[in-house]
Amino acid sequence: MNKGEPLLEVRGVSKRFGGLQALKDVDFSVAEGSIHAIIGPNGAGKSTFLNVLIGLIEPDQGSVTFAGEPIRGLKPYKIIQRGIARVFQTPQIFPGMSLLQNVAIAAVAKRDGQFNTKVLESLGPRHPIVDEAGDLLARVGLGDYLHAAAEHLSRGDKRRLELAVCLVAHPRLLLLDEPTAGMARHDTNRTIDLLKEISETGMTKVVIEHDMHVVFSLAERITVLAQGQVIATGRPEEIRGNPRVQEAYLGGAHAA
Amino acid sequence: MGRSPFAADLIAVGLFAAVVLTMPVWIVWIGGYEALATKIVIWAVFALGFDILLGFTGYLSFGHAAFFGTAAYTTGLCLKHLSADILPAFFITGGVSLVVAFVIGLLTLRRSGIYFSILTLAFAEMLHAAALSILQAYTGGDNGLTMHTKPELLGIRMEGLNVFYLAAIVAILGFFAARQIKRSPFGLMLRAIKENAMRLEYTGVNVWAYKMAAYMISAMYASLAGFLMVVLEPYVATKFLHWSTSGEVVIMSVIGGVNTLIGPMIGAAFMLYFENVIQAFIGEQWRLVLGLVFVLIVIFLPGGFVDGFNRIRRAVGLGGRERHHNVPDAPAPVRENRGDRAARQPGE
Amino acid sequence: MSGSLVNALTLQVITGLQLGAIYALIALGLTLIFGTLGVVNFAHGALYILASYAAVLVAGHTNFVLAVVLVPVFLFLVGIVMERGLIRFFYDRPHTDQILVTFGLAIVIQEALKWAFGANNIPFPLPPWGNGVVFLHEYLPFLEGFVVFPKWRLILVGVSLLVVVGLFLLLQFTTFGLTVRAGMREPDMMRFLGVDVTKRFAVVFGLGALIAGVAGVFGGPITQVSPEVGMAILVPSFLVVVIGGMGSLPGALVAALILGLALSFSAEYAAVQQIVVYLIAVVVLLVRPRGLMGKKGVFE
Amino acid sequence: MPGKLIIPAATRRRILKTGTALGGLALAPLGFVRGAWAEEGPLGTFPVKGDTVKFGFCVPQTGAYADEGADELRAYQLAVKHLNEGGGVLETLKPSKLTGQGVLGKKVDYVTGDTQTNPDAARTAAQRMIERDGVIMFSGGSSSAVAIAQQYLAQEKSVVFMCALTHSNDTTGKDRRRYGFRHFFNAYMSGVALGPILAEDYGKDRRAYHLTADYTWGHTQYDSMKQATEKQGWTTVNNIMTPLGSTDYSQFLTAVLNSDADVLVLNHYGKDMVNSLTQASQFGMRDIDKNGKKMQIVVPLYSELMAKGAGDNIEGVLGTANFNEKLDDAGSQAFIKTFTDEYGFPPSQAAHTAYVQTLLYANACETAGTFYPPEVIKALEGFECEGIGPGKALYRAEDHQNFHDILVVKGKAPSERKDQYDLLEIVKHVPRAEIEYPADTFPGELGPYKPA
Repeated sequence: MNKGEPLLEVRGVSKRFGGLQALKDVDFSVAEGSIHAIIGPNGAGKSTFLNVLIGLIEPDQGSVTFAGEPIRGLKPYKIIQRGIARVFQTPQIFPGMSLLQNVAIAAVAKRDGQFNTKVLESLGPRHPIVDEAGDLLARVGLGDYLHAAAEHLSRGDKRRLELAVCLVAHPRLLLLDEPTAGMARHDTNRTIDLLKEISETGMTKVVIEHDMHVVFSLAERITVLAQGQVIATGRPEEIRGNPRVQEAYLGGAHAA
Repeated sequence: MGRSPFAADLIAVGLFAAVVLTMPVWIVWIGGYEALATKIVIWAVFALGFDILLGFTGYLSFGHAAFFGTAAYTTGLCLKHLSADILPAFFITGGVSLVVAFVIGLLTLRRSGIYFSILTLAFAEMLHAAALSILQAYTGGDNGLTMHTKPELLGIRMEGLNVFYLAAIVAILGFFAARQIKRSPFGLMLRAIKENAMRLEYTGVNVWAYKMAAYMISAMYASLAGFLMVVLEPYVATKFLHWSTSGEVVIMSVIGGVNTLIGPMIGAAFMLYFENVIQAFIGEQWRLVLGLVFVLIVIFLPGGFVDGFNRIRRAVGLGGRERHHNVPDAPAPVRENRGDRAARQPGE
Repeated sequence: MSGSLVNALTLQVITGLQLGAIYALIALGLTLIFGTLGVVNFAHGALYILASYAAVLVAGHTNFVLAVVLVPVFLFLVGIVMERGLIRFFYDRPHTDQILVTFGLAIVIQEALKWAFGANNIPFPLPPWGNGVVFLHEYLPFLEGFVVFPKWRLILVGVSLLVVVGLFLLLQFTTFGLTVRAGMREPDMMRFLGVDVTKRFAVVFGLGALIAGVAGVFGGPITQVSPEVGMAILVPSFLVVVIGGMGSLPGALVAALILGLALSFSAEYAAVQQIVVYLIAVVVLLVRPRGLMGKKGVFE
Repeated sequence: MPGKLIIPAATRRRILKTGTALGGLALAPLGFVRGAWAEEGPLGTFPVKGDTVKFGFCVPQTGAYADEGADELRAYQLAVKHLNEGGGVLETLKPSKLTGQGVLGKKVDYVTGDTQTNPDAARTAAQRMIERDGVIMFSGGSSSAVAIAQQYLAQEKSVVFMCALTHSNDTTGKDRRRYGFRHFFNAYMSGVALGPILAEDYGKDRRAYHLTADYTWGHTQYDSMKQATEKQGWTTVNNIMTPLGSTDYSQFLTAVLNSDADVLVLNHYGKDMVNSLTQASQFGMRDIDKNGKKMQIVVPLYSELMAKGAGDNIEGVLGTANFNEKLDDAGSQAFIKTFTDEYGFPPSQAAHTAYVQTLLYANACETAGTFYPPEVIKALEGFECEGIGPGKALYRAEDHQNFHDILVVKGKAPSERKDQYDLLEIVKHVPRAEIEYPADTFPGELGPYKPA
């Protein structure tokens, strides 16, 4: 099933917050070019896991390797600069700026790296970066509002904008934290199509998702987390029949 | 990303230059005088630099007097002990200011919001207290740094209109530079800090480096203003380091209109004009009136004078951008909540 | 030698306590208003001095006890008027706007007081029962010889304690207090639950002003009564609030105590005293990003 | 000025025009000879155009010293009235060339400005007066920092500045300026005047603890008091430099109580003085005994307006003053009477010095026969007169400090006061001779009469 070598390799990651064992000895690997979903009941440690990947949280133990190089302990922006992008659960955009500016920021970050001092360059309307941003926004279906302020967008459109912000950097690995949460079915399907479309480019994706419809229409592999531990990893059909997974969800339901 | 930036820019900067350069002429028509014109231009430089920090990145410094004052003292000491020529003073002041800005920035930019504000205030107040007490052998303490020097630039005496034009050139170049920063990729990043620093960090950007850069640039504007102040008048008051000086530049920025570049400069002109010309008409209670004016502006013109101007333009059908707030000081989620709160509150 | 050292230490601790007491009183009101309403009230110092002027007037015409009763009530009303008339329009505005509008208001109050009463101090004589000194050596057996302290300042410490205890009881054991505390922890949730916070907002603001009123009555004879005292006292009080952590009542108390003791113990090195105060602020904020007991995400 | 040759300006101009070619070179060494100026060319705001001449009165209208500023302004307005219409001290000043019909035939007008007790704001305000309003002289101030900043500006702009309230030795010491003149006394004189009285009243075996405002005025006041009291046999136990503008002095007062000192000297002025004095008396320092003697508090420089703020706490506290509304010499009386008639209450020492300074300047213009600043300055330098206060007053040429009798005063008990202005009683007239000191005690440079 693997399309190639693992792009992301996580070994034995643990993280404890006070008395709570958020992650315990998590192993995880994603093959280049695949779509990998992480599912699990609430409080399973899915978001914490993504936060570990991008350096927002430093794990107590374990290693994180991206494209063959260790990235654990690096500053978030350095990790991102190596080719990872993340879509957050609540859309993180630049609310007071236009859609074009939103995407242009990420394009500049891709072009110039973590810091630039290009004060003599003007980002005018015909600037290549602006053009690129415009094209991408059109592709995600926001081509009509290029100059609108991002804060006026609907929640679904904000998420699409955030996706555009991530995509413009052409990341090798895209992390998506519930990309369709709170969306209407129609919007969800559009997002699934969009994600599939990007997959054509061979971009690797890790998706956290509650919506099983989304999970099973997208994912090539699924990892199930419960109480900070990996309880199963495999192809969708394998997971579907796994009794431990059922138990975890039902147990979670009992606990709740 | 305007329509035809280059032409628009030429017009804007040209217009600005024309207004500034002719100030000694027109300020007399409205009851002003030359030294006031120079002071307005100097404070405009200060306020302009302040907008690069507050307006672009949203970081509210309550301690910019630290740079204004340190530069003034450094310049004063150079003029007094080294040479009456302002060039050595210029370079030494620049160097000292860079070091001071770097050190203070290093320590204060680790925090944001009010904690950043208070840290900057604390550093400025420490310098102020030091100038008044342990350093008074050098600073002259409360009496201020006095000197007999008549500053000159390459043999030209720096007084009267000479200082004005020097300050005016600095202001025009400063304005041009600030506009260029605003539309450059670099400036885009600065403004993104204010909008959502977290998103910026997770877009692969070294946010801290940009904050530091903005802080240093802003501090250099403040230092330039402090330098010019002493060139104008070879005297340094401890007031230059006092928190009220920091407060004044905040007030100027807000009543003018934050993040508009031109607004804070208008604010500076208004404040100084009020303090020195209108004051004489009102007499003893002028500060009461200023306080009232100030409160009214904050209540009814949240975007300052520039906002007022835009509202008038909209009213007569010329367009103009709508602005809700002076400073979007919180990240988006918080602001959304605040907006919701307003919507839910009855009777508003 | 050791005896005089004990004497000196005791006096310095007591001095630190009473220096902190007045900052604590003002900081309590500030941080209460901030914690509940999210408003930074830079006019708090002005409320303090307004109370002092009111107290001089009342005490001068009647007696001090009446001032103790009337002035806080007056300030409570002033607070409510201020909240209803001005502050409530600023809940949805950025903190900078709140700071600036209250700062402007502080200038207006200060200048209006100057207009009415002149720029100079007006004398605020102590009531006869508050005058004089307490012979500490009669109460504290470990002191040697002759150690005195002004009675009024000890009264001030007592009043601060009473206010703190009273506020604690109010917040801890009344339904009003329950809502306020919940509001301080999760303002958005309270609104979401449909609790009518608006009315309570005005009361909380009034309460903050009332505490400033108490401070003004008892602090006035010490800090003196002149218009610009409000501004002079605001900066250290605000520093106390920030060091303690914005919106944290116990934090403000601890910070006030630390600041008072720092001032007291650095008195002999007065040249660096101001530097020490701000250095404490810097160190605290660098070590503890949100002050001693601040909450995450508040005002950042 | 008596005994010196005065050539009317017009004549002088004619004489010198003939030799302009040589003038510049030849006259440079003669710079200090009166009347030897090459030309009364434009200098500063000179020449005065039109038939009015403007004075600038720059006083604190906002901030802590606004009340003193207001009193100064009243005195300035009275001075202008007297210059234009006669009356007041014009009738007692000797020698005087004042006519009571303006100055040099021009009606006197004035503009006002706000120093905000802030040197920077004061300079900006003064510049407005000079550049826009063309004042020929400006005066005012209520702090040494402001006065010194203004003096330097005066020198830069070649416009005479007549200091009002400034007590620091620096004003006519290390920061003396050719274009600045001070009538008010200084910290050194306070110390010299107070020393003997303190020894007389409190004994020669006293131990003094000083609290000193941490700025140059405080420092000079402390030095002067220390010197003067130690000369009388006192011991200086300690001195704490307190931050300027403190609101609470308890931490310092605790240290005083903890020491073996039996006198507390408060080298504070204005609000600092009110605060520290009030708080010291709350600490019981006026009621306790130390070393078997009653503890005493000394305030070297009194201000009546501030004394009012200190209420009953000034009772029995010794200090010095430049002027008091109970002085009975003809000059003081003329001023007190006209001031009280005009405003309904007696003047403060700030008002007195402001008034006198305006008159002395105007008289110097009349004496010089011109508004040309170097000539006016020369007319003031070494000018001695009587009738502006007790005894004879001399403007010393070397440092522009005026020397005259000063007063040692004592706070009155509330029961002895006749009205709310009756706060201080005069303990002693200290004659000028006792407080004079050599001009080089505080070295400084006056600077040139004309900018190079």
